[in-house]
Amino acid sequence: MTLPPTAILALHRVEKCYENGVQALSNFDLTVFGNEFLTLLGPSGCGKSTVLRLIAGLSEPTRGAVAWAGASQVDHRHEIGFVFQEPTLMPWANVADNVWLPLRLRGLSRREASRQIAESLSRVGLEAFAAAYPRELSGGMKMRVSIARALVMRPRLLLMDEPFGALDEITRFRLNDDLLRLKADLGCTVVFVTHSVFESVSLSDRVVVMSPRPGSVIAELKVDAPDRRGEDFRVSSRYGELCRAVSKVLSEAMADKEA
Amino acid sequence: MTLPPTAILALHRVEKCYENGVQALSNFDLTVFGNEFLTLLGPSGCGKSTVLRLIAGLSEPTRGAVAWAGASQVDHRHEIGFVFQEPTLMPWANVADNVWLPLRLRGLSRREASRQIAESLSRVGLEAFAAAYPRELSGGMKMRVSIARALVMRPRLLLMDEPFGALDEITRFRLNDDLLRLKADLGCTVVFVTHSVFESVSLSDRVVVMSPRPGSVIAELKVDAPDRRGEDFRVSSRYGELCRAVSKVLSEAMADKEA
Amino acid sequence: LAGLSSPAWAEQALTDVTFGTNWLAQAEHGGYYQALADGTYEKYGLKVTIVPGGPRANNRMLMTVGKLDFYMGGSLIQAFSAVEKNIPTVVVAAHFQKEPQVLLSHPGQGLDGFESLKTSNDILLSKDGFATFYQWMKAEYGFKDEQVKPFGFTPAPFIANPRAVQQGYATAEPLTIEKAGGFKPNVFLLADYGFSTYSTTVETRRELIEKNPDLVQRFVDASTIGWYNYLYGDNTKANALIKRDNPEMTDELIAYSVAKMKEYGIVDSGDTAKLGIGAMTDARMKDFFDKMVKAGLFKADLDYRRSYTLQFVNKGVGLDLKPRP
Amino acid sequence: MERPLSTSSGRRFGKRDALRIALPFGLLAAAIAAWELYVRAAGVPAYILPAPSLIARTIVSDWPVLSASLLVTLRTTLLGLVLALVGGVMLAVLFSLSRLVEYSLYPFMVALQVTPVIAIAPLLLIYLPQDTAVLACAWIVAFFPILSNTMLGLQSVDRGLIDLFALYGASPSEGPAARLRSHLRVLWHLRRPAALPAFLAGLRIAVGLSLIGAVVAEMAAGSAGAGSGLAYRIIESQYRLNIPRLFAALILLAITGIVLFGAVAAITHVLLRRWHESALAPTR
Amino acid sequence: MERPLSTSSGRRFGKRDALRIALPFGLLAAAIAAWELYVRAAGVPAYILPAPSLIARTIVSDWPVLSASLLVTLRTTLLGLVLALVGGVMLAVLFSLSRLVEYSLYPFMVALQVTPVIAIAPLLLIYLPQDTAVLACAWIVAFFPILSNTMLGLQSVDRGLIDLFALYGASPSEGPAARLRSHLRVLWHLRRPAALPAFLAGLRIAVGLSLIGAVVAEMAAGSAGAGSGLAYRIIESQYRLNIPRLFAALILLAITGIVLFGAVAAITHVLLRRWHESALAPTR
Ligand SMILES: Nc1ncnc2c1ncn2[C@@H]1O[C@H](COP(=O)(O)OP(=O)(O)OP(=O)(O)O)[C@@H](O)[C@H]1O
Ligand SMILES: Nc1ncnc2c1ncn2[C@@H]1O[C@H](COP(=O)(O)OP(=O)(O)OP(=O)(O)O)[C@@H](O)[C@H]1O
Ligand SMILES: [Mg+2]
Ligand SMILES: [Mg+2]
Repeated sequence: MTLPPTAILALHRVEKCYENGVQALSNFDLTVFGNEFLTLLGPSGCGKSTVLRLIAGLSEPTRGAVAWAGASQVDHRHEIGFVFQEPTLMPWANVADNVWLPLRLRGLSRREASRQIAESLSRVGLEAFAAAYPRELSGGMKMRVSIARALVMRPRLLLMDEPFGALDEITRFRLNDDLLRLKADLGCTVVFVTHSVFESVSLSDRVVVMSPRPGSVIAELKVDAPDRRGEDFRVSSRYGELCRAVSKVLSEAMADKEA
Repeated sequence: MTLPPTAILALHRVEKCYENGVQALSNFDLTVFGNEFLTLLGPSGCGKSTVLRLIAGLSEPTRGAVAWAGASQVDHRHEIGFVFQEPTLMPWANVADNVWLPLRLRGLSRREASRQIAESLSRVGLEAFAAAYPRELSGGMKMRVSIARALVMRPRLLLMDEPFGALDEITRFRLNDDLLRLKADLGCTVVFVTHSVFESVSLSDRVVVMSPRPGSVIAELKVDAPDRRGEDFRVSSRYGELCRAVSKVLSEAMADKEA
Repeated sequence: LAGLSSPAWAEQALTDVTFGTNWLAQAEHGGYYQALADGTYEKYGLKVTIVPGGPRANNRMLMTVGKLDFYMGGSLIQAFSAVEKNIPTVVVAAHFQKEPQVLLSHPGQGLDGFESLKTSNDILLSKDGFATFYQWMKAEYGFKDEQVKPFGFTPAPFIANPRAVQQGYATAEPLTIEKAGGFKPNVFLLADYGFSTYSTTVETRRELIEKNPDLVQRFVDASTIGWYNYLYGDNTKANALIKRDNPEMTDELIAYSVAKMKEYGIVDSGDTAKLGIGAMTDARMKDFFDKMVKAGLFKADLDYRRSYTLQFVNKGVGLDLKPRP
Repeated sequence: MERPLSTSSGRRFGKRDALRIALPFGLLAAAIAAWELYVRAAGVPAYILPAPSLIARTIVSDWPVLSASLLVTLRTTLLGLVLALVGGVMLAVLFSLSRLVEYSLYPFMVALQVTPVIAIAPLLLIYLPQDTAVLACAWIVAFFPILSNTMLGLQSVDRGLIDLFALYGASPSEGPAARLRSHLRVLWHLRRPAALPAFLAGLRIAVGLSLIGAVVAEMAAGSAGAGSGLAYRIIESQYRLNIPRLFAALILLAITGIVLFGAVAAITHVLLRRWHESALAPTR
Repeated sequence: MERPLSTSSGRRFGKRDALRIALPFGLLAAAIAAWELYVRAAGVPAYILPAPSLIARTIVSDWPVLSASLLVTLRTTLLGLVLALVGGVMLAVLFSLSRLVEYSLYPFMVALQVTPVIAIAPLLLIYLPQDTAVLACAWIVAFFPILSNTMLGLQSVDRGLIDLFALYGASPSEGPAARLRSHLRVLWHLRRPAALPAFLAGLRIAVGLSLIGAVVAEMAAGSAGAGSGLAYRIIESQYRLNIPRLFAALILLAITGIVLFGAVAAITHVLLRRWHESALAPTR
């Protein structure tokens, strides 16, 4: 399989059938291009998390293939940052140690990593809770620790599964902006799952809408807006238009399947 | 302490200090009236979940009191439905058995409860997954099971901690409508936590905005709109006005604290 | 002997009596099984149940606390200990004049004399053996603690190691070892070297002696008669009972044991010629006690005389059953 | 909205399962063959190490004696195990219901557990009838792992679920009786299934121990002679230098233990297969 | 955005802790008093059941003998425990690294566990030097709970965390060496802490068993005389009808066991206090 020149990976006619017989994906095609911000949008249970897991190599397609540009997939594993849908923190480690993990697994000592950990925690507003244990955090705070953990390693490919779902709007917007800035800084690629149509439009270069289970791509929308988006874009009429367009595709997709 | 006539419970000058010294609430005052739909809105970690736990009697205030109209709190416990922020499903039970739980604890056999279970599952669109185990579900599906479990017992007081955060917009709107209909049917009271300003306005009779930790009430907004809200309301200018007002209070609260 | 034919007992209901032995049923218990098998106990108005012991059974304590009526003592050391600990038990008869305890060694390894055993560094002893006769061997012959190795109640280590010495019973181990190891071991009967304890004694509680001396006398007499009959009469029924209680017992081993008991005079030798089987004398008791004091097992001021009574023995019971030579 | 599940029959019998069975048996066969060869080649006498073939022959030829003893031992083992199960679980439940009881009694349980049964067995005989003493020994040895692991399981319940039950399981009325009832409900519906994995791990330890307990009890307190178990056969064979039979008895014990263990493992698999990490096949 | 934590020193020593200590001791004292009273009132002779006061006097008067034996037994126990710890954990780790090894060896481990050590101790004496045989016995008894519970712990890791580690713990290069390295990393950083609670529960079982193992080993294979442990004192006392000393030795064993158990419980508390449900104080 050959990939388009700027692509970094592609899912080709992927089918994923779980052991209990549930078919999560069927005939799923997706190409991820370098340096882009791609959002997956789709009804609950349509296979978005499954797609991210396939990309990360945590799961293998029943049929079809996940192809990487250039080298083998394993090469990429350690360059992937993944914010899982659930916080998945280690209960026995405090917040700072949880964030330390990806660096620790790369051989950095706690001291060597301390600056990066502090930076990452302050990005999500949790400097004061570095010594707290996961069970002492609120739901949103746990998710923020998980985000800090994914960012601390400055990944080349960032997979985020509804990272901001449990956060208030203010924090969310702030993190949205942060994320865009970080992406520009690192020059990384982001594959993002969200349920917020607004978020998908305000963040991404491309929105991929999935059908209900078994999931497949039913629409792709390019968000043609200035690279640096801010409050301006969010109140522009173009923004409203795009949101409505995405919403429409989404509700059509679900209506289709229900019929 | 005396409560206003139609109130069912009130939190009076409540302070909550966790064992590790974190002060989650301070001087928190809140009265919940019968048959109302109350939304708590506030930054992540401000103590919203803590408030719900205090109301449910799962936690006790360090200072202050939770007062119930009429009888003692224990009397109410079994009339409360609670959708926790995390799905908290029993991993050893399948979906239907998880939903059965509240009825089972009231002595209903699986057969006696089967109609109610099926009804509740179909409300969240999971009829087909009655036999699946929690680990076989997607994040949003787990949350929907949790919602079905809270609804199945037809509670008099429904506490919901960000129930729809992990759901796509279409499902979310559908469940929003369902919830309002159910509330009208049952004549129950709802205390609802959300991060979506839109959701808070479109659902509730009253929005209470909390300050960052230690949480206290900084603003209350009455949503004066027709009882039966639908698509119409959501596109009305009054809706937009209210949303903007809530957003403003919220961002002011956070800015205040940060200063 | 006047009571022997008294009809009074026969008419009375039989008295239940339990007798705990100190090992699995074997020919060394033959006298009691004989009395049981041929009806001697019944004739004496006793319905006897023999409770076999075993490597870790605790029949001694069961007799002490009253769960058994009589107990077969192994040596006098426990009897003296009982006095020391104020335990009200008393030896009423001694059916073995010599303890069949032996030490075994490989022939032709420079271990052919008792004193030469001191040159072995692998004397396999049980913990009981170490605590008792070995203390005497140390005091009397100069054996050392360091020579002792634990004995796991199996002769295999002994057979495998030609320099080893092992404890055993004159009536069993030499045969077992000969069959398994293919050689005849040297046998040193401790009794022949001065370990002068009585063995296979009958012990009971002082309270029983005081309350029912008649019962004790009947049990001692009937058992003694059993021993005469077992050794000199037809013992096939007794052996059948032994084999019932211990299905692994073989005719060959029983025959060997009986032969050795006769050969070494375990049951019937010395004082028994005049006093009858079961005989005990104050002189023997004193001799053994003094040796134990010397070995450091007891303090010299212990009133060891309280450990036994001659009230029930030395009456020549059953002497008439012994065939004239 | 969701399409019905196409129910599949689950995992088929695959290469993995075949390996799982073939490997240990293969290795076992190899080990036995090596043992046989060594004994033959080095000419090791039977009283030091009997060859497997000789042991097998002994099992066959002595089957009447051995099987009777096996039954006796098996009876003690199973009775002891059942008692340990009931006792361990009941104590764990009692402790989980009342901290007061736990604080008061747990140290005694520990004392009971650490006191070597072989040392107290002769004493037990003084105070108890023989049958009871034997059972008490088997029980003492096996019950602690069950108690300890069940307690771990009962205490390791997810906090969220505890809250859930505190809410839904609460009784409408108050008072000690109602509180106890709601406690029991939580115990049954929540702590019981949650404790299952740890409890079963305890049971896996306990089956082996109850067998050991039965043997120790037989050695220490059992009757000799006709109605006696494998322990007696072992001692007797040892004493009589019937080493092939000793090994035969040991092998029978080991096989019994493995069968019991296998039964518990099978139960574990069936009970946890659908939900617990430790029993799930690794999915990709 | 968040205000700094006011660090508090955690829970104070409260009523609950006082109760936790007072209750068992109170009950123990009551039990001892009742025992003493019963013995005196009923005039139970010392050779049937010695009074606690007599046992205490015996411990004091026989201290030179008993303490020397205690040291010997303690040494065997601790050595056996350490070996069991190392062996059990290493095997569990090995099994968790390779299914193949697990399938092949686990049945043998089970066989080892279910074979009563008291029955094989004399055999071990034939094949091994005495010291080694004693240690082997103590080891065999104690290692299985550690193996079994550690395996349970290693296998009960949250799936989400396994995925997390599969991602971040993967080596940049491929090949068996790299795979092993990443396996080991997962083991150390993820499975080790996750298995801790179950492992510690196994250890709590194992301390008691290692003491039992040491006593059994001493009884079966230990030396008599000067350098001998408490087991020999028990047998000797039994033979010499020195029942108070027998009880004294048993009490010393029990105390040793409780102290060891307490040490493990304390370690458990320190290690799990901050995060595991089983060690957390119930908060409201
Ligand atoms: N068990 C606990 N122990 C210690 N601190 C806790 C505990 N639970 C919550 N907290 C602290 O209390 C504060 C409020 O928590 P709470 O869960 O009520 O927040 P929230 O408003 O629900 O946040 P979110 O929107 O993120 O869910 C947080 O700062 C948190 O760190
Ligand atoms: N481990 C599993 N075993 C069996 N079925 C699974 C498993 N994981 C997911 N599924 C099924 O696969 C489908 C897709 O799941 P996935 O988690 O990818 O959905 P999603 O799009 O992320 O949904 P959500 O928005 O609710 O998180 C679901 O129908 C779910 O039931
Ligand atoms: Mg998902
Ligand atoms: Mg919350």
